[in-house]
Amino acid sequence: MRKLIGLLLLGAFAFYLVSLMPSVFSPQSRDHLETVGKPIIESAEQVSGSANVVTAIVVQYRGLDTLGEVTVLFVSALGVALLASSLKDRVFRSMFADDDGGFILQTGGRILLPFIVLIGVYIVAHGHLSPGGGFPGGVLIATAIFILLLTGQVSAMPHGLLNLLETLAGLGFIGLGALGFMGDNPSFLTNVLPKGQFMTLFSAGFIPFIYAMVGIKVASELTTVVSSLTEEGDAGTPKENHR
Amino acid sequence: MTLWIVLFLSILLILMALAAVFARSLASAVIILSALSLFTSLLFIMVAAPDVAITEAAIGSALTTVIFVLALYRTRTADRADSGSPKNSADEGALALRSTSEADHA
Amino acid sequence: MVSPLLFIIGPLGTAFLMILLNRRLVSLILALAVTLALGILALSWLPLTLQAAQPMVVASIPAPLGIPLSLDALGAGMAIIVALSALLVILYSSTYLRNDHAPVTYYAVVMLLLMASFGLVLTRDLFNLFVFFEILCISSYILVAWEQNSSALEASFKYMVLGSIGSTFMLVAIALAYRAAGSLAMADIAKAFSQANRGEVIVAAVLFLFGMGVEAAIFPVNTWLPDAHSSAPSSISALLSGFVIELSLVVLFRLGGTVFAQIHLLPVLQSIAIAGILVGEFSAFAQHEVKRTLAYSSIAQVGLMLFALSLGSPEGAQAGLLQLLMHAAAKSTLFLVAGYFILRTGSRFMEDYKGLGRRMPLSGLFFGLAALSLIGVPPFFGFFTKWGILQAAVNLGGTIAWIGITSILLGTTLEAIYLFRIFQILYAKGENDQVAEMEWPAVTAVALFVLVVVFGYFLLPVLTPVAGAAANALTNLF
Amino acid sequence: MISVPQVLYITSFLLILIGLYGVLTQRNLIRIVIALNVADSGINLLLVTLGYVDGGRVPIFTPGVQGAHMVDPVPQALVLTSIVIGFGVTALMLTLVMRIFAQRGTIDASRLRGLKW
Repeated sequence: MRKLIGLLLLGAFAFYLVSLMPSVFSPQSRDHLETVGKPIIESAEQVSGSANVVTAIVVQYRGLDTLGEVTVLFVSALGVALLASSLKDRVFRSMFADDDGGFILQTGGRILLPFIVLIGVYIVAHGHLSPGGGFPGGVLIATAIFILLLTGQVSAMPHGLLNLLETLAGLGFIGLGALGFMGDNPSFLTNVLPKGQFMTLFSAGFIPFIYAMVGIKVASELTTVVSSLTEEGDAGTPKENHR
Repeated sequence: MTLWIVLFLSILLILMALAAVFARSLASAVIILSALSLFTSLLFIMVAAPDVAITEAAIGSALTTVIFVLALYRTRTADRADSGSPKNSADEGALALRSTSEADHA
Repeated sequence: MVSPLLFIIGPLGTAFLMILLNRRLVSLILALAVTLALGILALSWLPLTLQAAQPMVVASIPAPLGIPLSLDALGAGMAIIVALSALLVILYSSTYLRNDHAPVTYYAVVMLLLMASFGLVLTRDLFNLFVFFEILCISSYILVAWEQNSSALEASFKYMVLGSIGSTFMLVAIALAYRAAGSLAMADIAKAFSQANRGEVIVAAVLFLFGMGVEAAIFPVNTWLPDAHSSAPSSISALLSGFVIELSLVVLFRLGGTVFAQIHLLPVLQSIAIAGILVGEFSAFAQHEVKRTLAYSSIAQVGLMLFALSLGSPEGAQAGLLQLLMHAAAKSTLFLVAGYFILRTGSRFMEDYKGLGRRMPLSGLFFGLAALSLIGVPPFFGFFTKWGILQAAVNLGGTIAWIGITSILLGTTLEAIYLFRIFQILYAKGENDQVAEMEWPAVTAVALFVLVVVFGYFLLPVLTPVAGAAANALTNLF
Repeated sequence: MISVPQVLYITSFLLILIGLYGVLTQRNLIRIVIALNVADSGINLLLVTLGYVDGGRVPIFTPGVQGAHMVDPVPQALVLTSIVIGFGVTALMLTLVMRIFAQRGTIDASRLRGLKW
């Protein structure tokens, strides 16, 4: 019976969208955009000073979306840490009961670790020049740390430190945004820092700093998420007092 | 030229989506899902969206797969713990596979 | 005047501080202080917004390029309801959740729920609305799964699946809107949709209706609500039933009135509302657990508000918003008191509360007053709001309006019966051993809610102009 | 001749359909989460192709590139947010699945009382 409802629902959904296909989704003509993207591209250099227009949009034009996105990650990290804190089965202890991933895996991981972190930091720092930015860079740094976790070299993460990094980075993001209130027309997230020379590393005002905050936050949050899912007992909550 | 690449990738994507949702074993479904997200980021490159491609590759295929594997491992090991009988690692794999397939048909 | 962006930065910064300091008492004090401050901020902005809406700009970039925000009478009014009821519920949960294992996380997630609620009401950008809506949903998922027993976990998972399907549909609707308007600002999309061909607007409207409808507990997509509200901690059920679902309903309705104005959704919404009232009341009638009864009654009340809003007339919308305020106070009282009934007797079933009204006199009284107002018994606030809705429906006339009136009256009688049944149990002869009354924070919180419910009539002269200004804010996007 | 955006629109709709069908009919909880991820990929593809201009260039200013032929950057910024939100929801759902399994010993929706629909 459920399969029937599923089919029925999706049939209607598909019929409607297919009937819209020709009129709505005709390919845009080649050389000009009618959307809001066109004025943004033209004003990107002057308003944000960032060569990567997508980064300019993510951090400045639609900065509130990114604030919301960082909050989404923050909430789901809190939720996962909370729910995972009572998963008592010693997952990783049993996984590595007899062998801890072997010598090759461990040394290979240790060699790879600095390079991946380097790439991650590079992507975060060059968010306003080349593709990538706080989110993929942060994820890369977190993946580098997972190598230690997944090869069993580290069993528990320093949750106090991760917790500190995560919240300080969040407060840093809000602080940088609040700088905007100091500018001539005060509003949140205005890019008041000097925009520097276009297309060079030290350009685009506060965008690199905000992306650095986002990178730190994403890296520490994802490490908390994965480590609270792999460590045993109430790993998600620092011991000294109740989270 | 790009049309042919996009056409090929799209057909591949749809087949993978079908495979991911209707795969026989759960483990292969998760692997196909991470491959699907990798090919989606390839498609993003073809559509001149490198930012999105990096993020999709980093979050979609690398990170989501880690969490899926953890979920798979936990639901499988807990299954064995319920059965309560101590197993040495030799036939652990066999039982694990069987219990996964059981979980599908139940 | 302090910038209304504080509605968004305030709770977020507090949540970060709480997790940083990681102390239970500090988090509680921070939570109370911030909700009170935001309530006062909303009150300070209210008189200004009554004359004209206060548009704001993020990152000093004008609307189509940047994200437009605007605080109007509806926004300020909802912000006051959200801030004050959150303040009282946090005060209540300070002792209700005494032996909880992660109190700091609890207060932090409630703060983020508040941030999302304020954001939903402020934003005038479709994708920004989606992001805040997603934060609201995820915080609700976590808070519903808070008790971590198997029924809470399953209820939360079911809620997440429905919510995710809803979000997927909303994103498709946003894609259609961006395609039609080339911009994400609601004003541009409204303009573009008014000229676009009807098929496109209908599909976008139905997708959005489904997406937001899950959270607004509209009839076909609210199967998650009874499980979620009955397995969540009572303070959370009070928040969810108090303002979270109403907020999504109001925001959804504002979109219906402005962005999707071209297609006449009103008759569709009215029939959905009537279905919601009937389904809610009949299923509440058949329940044995106190919180499931209250959850189904919330479905019916949301149906009632949707019916009032979808009458289309200004006095209908005004009566609906006043009903929203009354329901926030009355339903929160019922859930908060039910929380202590469960805490004291250890059972969720109404049969086990024999004589509890006599043994916990204050809670019994509060429960009674709130229930009477919910039914709409004359001296209480509920009577005037329900009467206003019936009045607006009569003035409108038409078959659907009359079907609505009969279903409201039928629903009210059913509501009276099942709430009276609870009274009978509460004041039945039987056990007389003394049961500890609610702790003082809970008593003050519930008492303040009951004040609104009992003396609502005297607040009417103040509330009607605000509700009137909020009602016309529903149909145009300042 | 069929153009790149139309191929991608069809693919994204099919992905969304497959994903939603999987969510509605699969019984294993992890498969429901997998199907949701498939639908998310479909949605992200749909949003990105909205901004595609045939033969458009990557929206990044490098020496010698003017803004004229650039692809529309706004949908790309939206998809960045949507991917992260999708991950947040998936992580939370999978943790719930682990907890449900730890307590009920089964991840088959039809056997879980609360999840019948």
